[in-house]
Amino acid sequence: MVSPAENSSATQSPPGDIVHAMRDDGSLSAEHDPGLSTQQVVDLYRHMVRTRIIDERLVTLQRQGRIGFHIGSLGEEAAIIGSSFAMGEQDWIFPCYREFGGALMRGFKLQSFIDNMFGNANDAAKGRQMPDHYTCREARWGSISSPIGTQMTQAVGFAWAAKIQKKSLACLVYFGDGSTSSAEFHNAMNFAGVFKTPSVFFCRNNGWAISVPVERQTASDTFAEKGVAYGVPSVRVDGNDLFAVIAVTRAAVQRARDGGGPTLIEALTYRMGGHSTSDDPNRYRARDELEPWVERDPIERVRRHLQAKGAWSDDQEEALRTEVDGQFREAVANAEKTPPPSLASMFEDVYAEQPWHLKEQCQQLLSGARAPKAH
Amino acid sequence: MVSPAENSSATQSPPGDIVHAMRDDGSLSAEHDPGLSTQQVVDLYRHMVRTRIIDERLVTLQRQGRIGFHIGSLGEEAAIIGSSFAMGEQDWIFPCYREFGGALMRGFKLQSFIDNMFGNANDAAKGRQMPDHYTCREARWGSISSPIGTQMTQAVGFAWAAKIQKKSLACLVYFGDGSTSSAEFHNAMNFAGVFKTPSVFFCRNNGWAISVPVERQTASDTFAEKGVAYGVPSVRVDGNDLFAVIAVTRAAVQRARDGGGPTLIEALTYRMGGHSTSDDPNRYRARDELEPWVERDPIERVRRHLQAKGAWSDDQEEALRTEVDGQFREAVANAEKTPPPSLASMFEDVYAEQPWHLKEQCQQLLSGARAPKAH
Amino acid sequence: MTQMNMVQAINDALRLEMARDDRVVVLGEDVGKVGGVFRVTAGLHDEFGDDRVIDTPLSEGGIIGTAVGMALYGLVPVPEIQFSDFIWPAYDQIVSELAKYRYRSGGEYPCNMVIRTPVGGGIRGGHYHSQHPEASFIHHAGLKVVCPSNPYDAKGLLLASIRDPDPVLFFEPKRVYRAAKGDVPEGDYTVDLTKATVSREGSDVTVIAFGAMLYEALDAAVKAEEQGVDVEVIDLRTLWPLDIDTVIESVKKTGRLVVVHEAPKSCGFGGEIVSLVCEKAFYHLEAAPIRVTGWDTPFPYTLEMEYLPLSHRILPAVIEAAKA
Amino acid sequence: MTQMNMVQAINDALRLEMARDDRVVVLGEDVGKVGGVFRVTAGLHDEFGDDRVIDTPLSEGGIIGTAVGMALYGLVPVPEIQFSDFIWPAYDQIVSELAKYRYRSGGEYPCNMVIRTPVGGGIRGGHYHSQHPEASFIHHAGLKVVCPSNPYDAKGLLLASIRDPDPVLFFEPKRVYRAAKGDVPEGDYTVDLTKATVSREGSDVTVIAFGAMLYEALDAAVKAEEQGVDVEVIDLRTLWPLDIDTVIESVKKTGRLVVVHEAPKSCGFGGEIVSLVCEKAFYHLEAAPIRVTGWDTPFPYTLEMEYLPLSHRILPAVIEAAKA
Ligand SMILES: Cc1ncc(C[n+]2csc(CCOP(=O)(O)OP(=O)(O)O)c2C)c(N)n1
Ligand SMILES: Cc1ncc(C[n+]2csc(CCOP(=O)(O)OP(=O)(O)O)c2C)c(N)n1
Ligand SMILES: [Mg+2]
Ligand SMILES: [Mg+2]
Repeated sequence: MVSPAENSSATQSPPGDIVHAMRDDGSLSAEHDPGLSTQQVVDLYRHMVRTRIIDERLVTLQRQGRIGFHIGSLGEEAAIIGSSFAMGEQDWIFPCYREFGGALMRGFKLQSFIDNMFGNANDAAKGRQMPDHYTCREARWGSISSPIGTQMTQAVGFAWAAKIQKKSLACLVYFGDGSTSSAEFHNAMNFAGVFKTPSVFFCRNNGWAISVPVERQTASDTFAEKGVAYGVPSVRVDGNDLFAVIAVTRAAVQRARDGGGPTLIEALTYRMGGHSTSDDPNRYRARDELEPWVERDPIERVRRHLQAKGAWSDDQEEALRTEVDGQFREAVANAEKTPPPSLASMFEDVYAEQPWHLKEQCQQLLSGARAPKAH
Repeated sequence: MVSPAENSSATQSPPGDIVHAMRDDGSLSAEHDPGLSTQQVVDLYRHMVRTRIIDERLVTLQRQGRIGFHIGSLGEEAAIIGSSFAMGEQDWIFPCYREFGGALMRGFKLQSFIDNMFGNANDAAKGRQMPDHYTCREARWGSISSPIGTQMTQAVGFAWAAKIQKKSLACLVYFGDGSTSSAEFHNAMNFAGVFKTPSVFFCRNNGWAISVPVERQTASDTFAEKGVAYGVPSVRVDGNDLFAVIAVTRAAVQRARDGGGPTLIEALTYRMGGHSTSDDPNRYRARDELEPWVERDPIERVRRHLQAKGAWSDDQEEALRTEVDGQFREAVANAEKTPPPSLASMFEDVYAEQPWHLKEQCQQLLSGARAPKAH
Repeated sequence: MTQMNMVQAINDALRLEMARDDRVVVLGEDVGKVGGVFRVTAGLHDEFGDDRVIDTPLSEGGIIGTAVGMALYGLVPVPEIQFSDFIWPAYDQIVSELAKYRYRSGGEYPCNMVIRTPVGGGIRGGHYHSQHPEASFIHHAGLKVVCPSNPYDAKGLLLASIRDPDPVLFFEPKRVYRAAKGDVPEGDYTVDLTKATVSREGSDVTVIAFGAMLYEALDAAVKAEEQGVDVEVIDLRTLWPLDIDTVIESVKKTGRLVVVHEAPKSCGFGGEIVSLVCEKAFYHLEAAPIRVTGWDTPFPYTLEMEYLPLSHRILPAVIEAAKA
Repeated sequence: MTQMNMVQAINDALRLEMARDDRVVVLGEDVGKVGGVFRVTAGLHDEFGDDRVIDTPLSEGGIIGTAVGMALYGLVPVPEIQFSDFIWPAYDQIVSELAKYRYRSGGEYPCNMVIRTPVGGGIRGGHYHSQHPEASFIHHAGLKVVCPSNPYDAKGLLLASIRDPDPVLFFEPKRVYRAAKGDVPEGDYTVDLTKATVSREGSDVTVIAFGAMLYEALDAAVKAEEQGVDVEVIDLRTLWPLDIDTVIESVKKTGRLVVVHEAPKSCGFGGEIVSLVCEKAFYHLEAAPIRVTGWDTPFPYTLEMEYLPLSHRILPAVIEAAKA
């Protein structure tokens, strides 16, 4: 596992080393400064905070038994918000399962997200999948599934299709350190390398795959160097450094759009919470492992940066929290008063047209003991 | 694809370069000389020639319609015989499908091999698999299956089991360049790296996977460098150089037995024939691509070496051919007069004990129209 | 009309549809320059180029996974799996992803694609070049499964499959790739994916078959006729969703059912057909339904003709059903 | 005797057998230090160490592929697949390799191993944490499939499975992991892998169930009794090879059959049972056999209790069968 010590503040780094943009004092090094306006940084900061607040609230809802499950992004906000931000409107993102913050930034409605968390009749996925397994094509954001890694190979196919059709876009795919062990990583990287697809592989190396630490995942020194096996250039970046993440992702996107092929980005970060609401990390990792990462909290670092510039006040922070809380409460209230999907909806979308056997089965359910009296 | 030009005669080579032991004049460089006795070299030469003769005869049998299929090793004899030779008696080999020559050297009986080619009642695989899909546990040699790559992951598990049981052995697995694209390669290499299994990955890079050339298989510069992704050291060797193959395989075996973990060997060679008897390579590759490889024929090179030493004569060559021809003819004659497996044998070995449904099905077949009158 | 075999008819359908619709791409192992190990894609690489007829690395998971991504983009990929026995490394992408995409995304992400793959025994392929894997796909909701028995249907069903908005597994019975010949119209036509066909009418026993075994069923029917049994043979063409009406209508007429397939019996497609008939026409059945199938063993090499449910095994089943 | 739930009983079996036989190794994702996401392997890592209770990289294909290699060596691996929904990346190793090894090598290479994996719905798992995949394994010859319904059977069947020379898929119904409690003997005992058990005797209708649905079948039986229908409930325990004798004996007695399983209906295990009963007891059937199963859709989230074949769906089927 990479400790924050290794993930240190050097800003000039030979290839293979870790790219940083922020210094400890919150200032930026010229080399990797993505050149954002202050307003952009404020917006990004707001997205990161919003992500964290929503995460916290969803955990609470789960503890209260109001939703069934949540899988959060605590500590990984810079990696997620920064990389999603680097993607243009025409670009696509194939998510893993921790990146709702990026989706919201790209236009996914909070209400739709919360409807998914409750699996109600307004959920675009029609209550068919677990919480956090939402869908929002509109935001050029893939549909989420649980099997680890499958989105990587699909993202490569998607990028490849764009290339075949001579459309200029980049397609970014999110995955964790554990996911690099899956067959999908191998297939995706290999096809991307051979066919030079406009792909960005964004590995959130957060140190853990549930209870399994990275040294049980691979014997390679870094995840980035796995690119060698596929002829795919790679870069390691401080994943808790919003600016560095944006810089390296932008470079990869540009290369992809320009026909330069895929890039593998390893973002060094840390899963500060449990794997999901079903997990208790104290069973398998020492509490003090967390501490150094708390000091490098990706949100705190941007706040320090903004405050040093005088661009963010405690009042603004307070107002932001109130605003997000209000939006969240409203979305939850709406979601909770929305009914579950209809029984009949269970039999839709299996095929484009419903075949006879599903019509029959639907009829069977609708005439059964638990069907609503009038339907 | 690697041309023989790149695969040249340099003998001193930095890591990543190609290991050679033989010079063009047939003499050996000190650095990679495995130090064989002349008698050993003669024996190895005999095995290589034997392999080639049997290959030729099997192709003929297939053309005559007497067997259904053959997949040969023309041009890859040094890679196969050299690496199998480097394995000790306690070591194990998990074959791909082109390495019968190695099996015969390790004690697999020619008669058993030919019985397998005919799928008759004496075939240890009981006529259940295609030709070349034999089994010979006795020779510490795995059972052959068609799905590409599956043997790699199994070989790693086998080696790992030995390590868990604190038995000192190495386990070598054969596979082709195309097979490195399979999920199995990824799984096998990754588990071997993480658990430091006593494994030797022997990649026969013969330039082709049926009609697909290596540059369509990977964008990496070499297959050897794929080891980086798994923390597995690797080496490239002239696969048409018997001595170099033995030297690098021995080093890998020694490392494995000593607890040093796995090694990936990329042996540069060339598939001089079609993929199998079902394939016509002239459909997809230029005839003149073959020529430079004919000059570096692995058997010719050892013969030159032996002749330079005065250790091999044309008479010996003639006698060897006669001997192998005779053995082959006899084995074929025996195989052809051996009946096919019994109908009842089809229902054996599905489970250790035959369950009721297979007893019933066997009975059904035995009482059917095509069963022999008396059974 | 031209005389074609199955290989030519499928090739013709691919060429036609690729010319008509530039979203259609073919990918797989050896499908490009060499035109496929069975030559089904011969000539397409020359005609449509490297971007649309693509030799891939050796990874079925990679082929299907990237094809799914292409379909999400809006292309219509037609990947080939060289032998259906090698489809399992792609199984997760097929059953967890491809089959469920439309459903799990509430319709946002349909996947229009066709997986072509040769199936079945009788070509001396042993364990790994002979299997007939329909049951393992029918069980997972969201997939359509097609298996033509002749060149006319092969072309028409393939064109219909490519145009169908749902993912289709297109199983090509390789034993009759060249043996099955027939008149095939030039140009465009489709065969309805929801309709089975009655290959031979009869009144005593219904035999359900598909792919290469259709010919065995027809052969058994001819021999049964000599014994005074009048057999109706149904060629399913599309295995799933099943054309239940054609099946039930026939069984209601004959009262007797024999189902034939090459795959092993246990948890095979035959069990599904028998059970559906029991559900919908139990009181019309005058005899126990019979399955004539591959045995519950791996597919053998030398004895493959004893493994397959050939005419000599179908015939006694038909007679037994008729006489019960 | 101690009161245990399923998780404890399975844990007990593993501990016992690992102590008795040092060839037994446990491997999988999160099985070590944390003791499995369902805590089934809790404590084993402490007791048997890193060499025998192994946290692996995240790759089901790697887990099963290496486990097959271990079995070839002579170890007895007991890999865990975290959820059976994630078994598909290992499907090729299971159906092409593990299932066929003994056969294809003429007996030279048997594979003694047990794949443990939680199955089934009702825990709010949606598509990918709820499936019940027996049919996709039964269809491939060479595998045994076990699914206990209670702690006593779980321990005894797991011990029998580990000692069985053939590969076994051991399906653990996670909905009743903790809910099913019962007396479990300390120490060693096995439950015969060839025998189903009659969980409730009855004379009017035979209901066949297993795993978590057994309790739904029993509940329906109680309610049917109130309507004057006397239901016999069979708990299969070992799904394959099926204990055909117990099934047929019961159907011959009742003349009526209802099969219950969570998996989708089409090409599910229910079709096999119905077809076998038709084969062996057709003329004893007084009513059409009925399947009560999961629907032919992916497994849903919010409506999972409407997807599962619960008591309220079994009961009308039982009554229908009885009244026919
Ligand atoms: C094929 C498959 N196997 C197992 C799981 C169970 N599982 C869910 S998340 C996870 C760990 C993933 O770790 P990583 O890729 O590092 O992502 P992270 O959760 O750290 O973001 C596992 C094992 C799964 N979802 N899919
Ligand atoms: C999973 C799988 N996919 C496809 C095939 C068909 N096939 C057999 S050999 C082969 C090419 C293998 O190439 P390579 O690994 O380079 O080995 P070589 O034949 O050159 O020795 C292919 C595609 C197969 N046997 N298994
Ligand atoms: Mg992680
Ligand atoms: Mg090759």
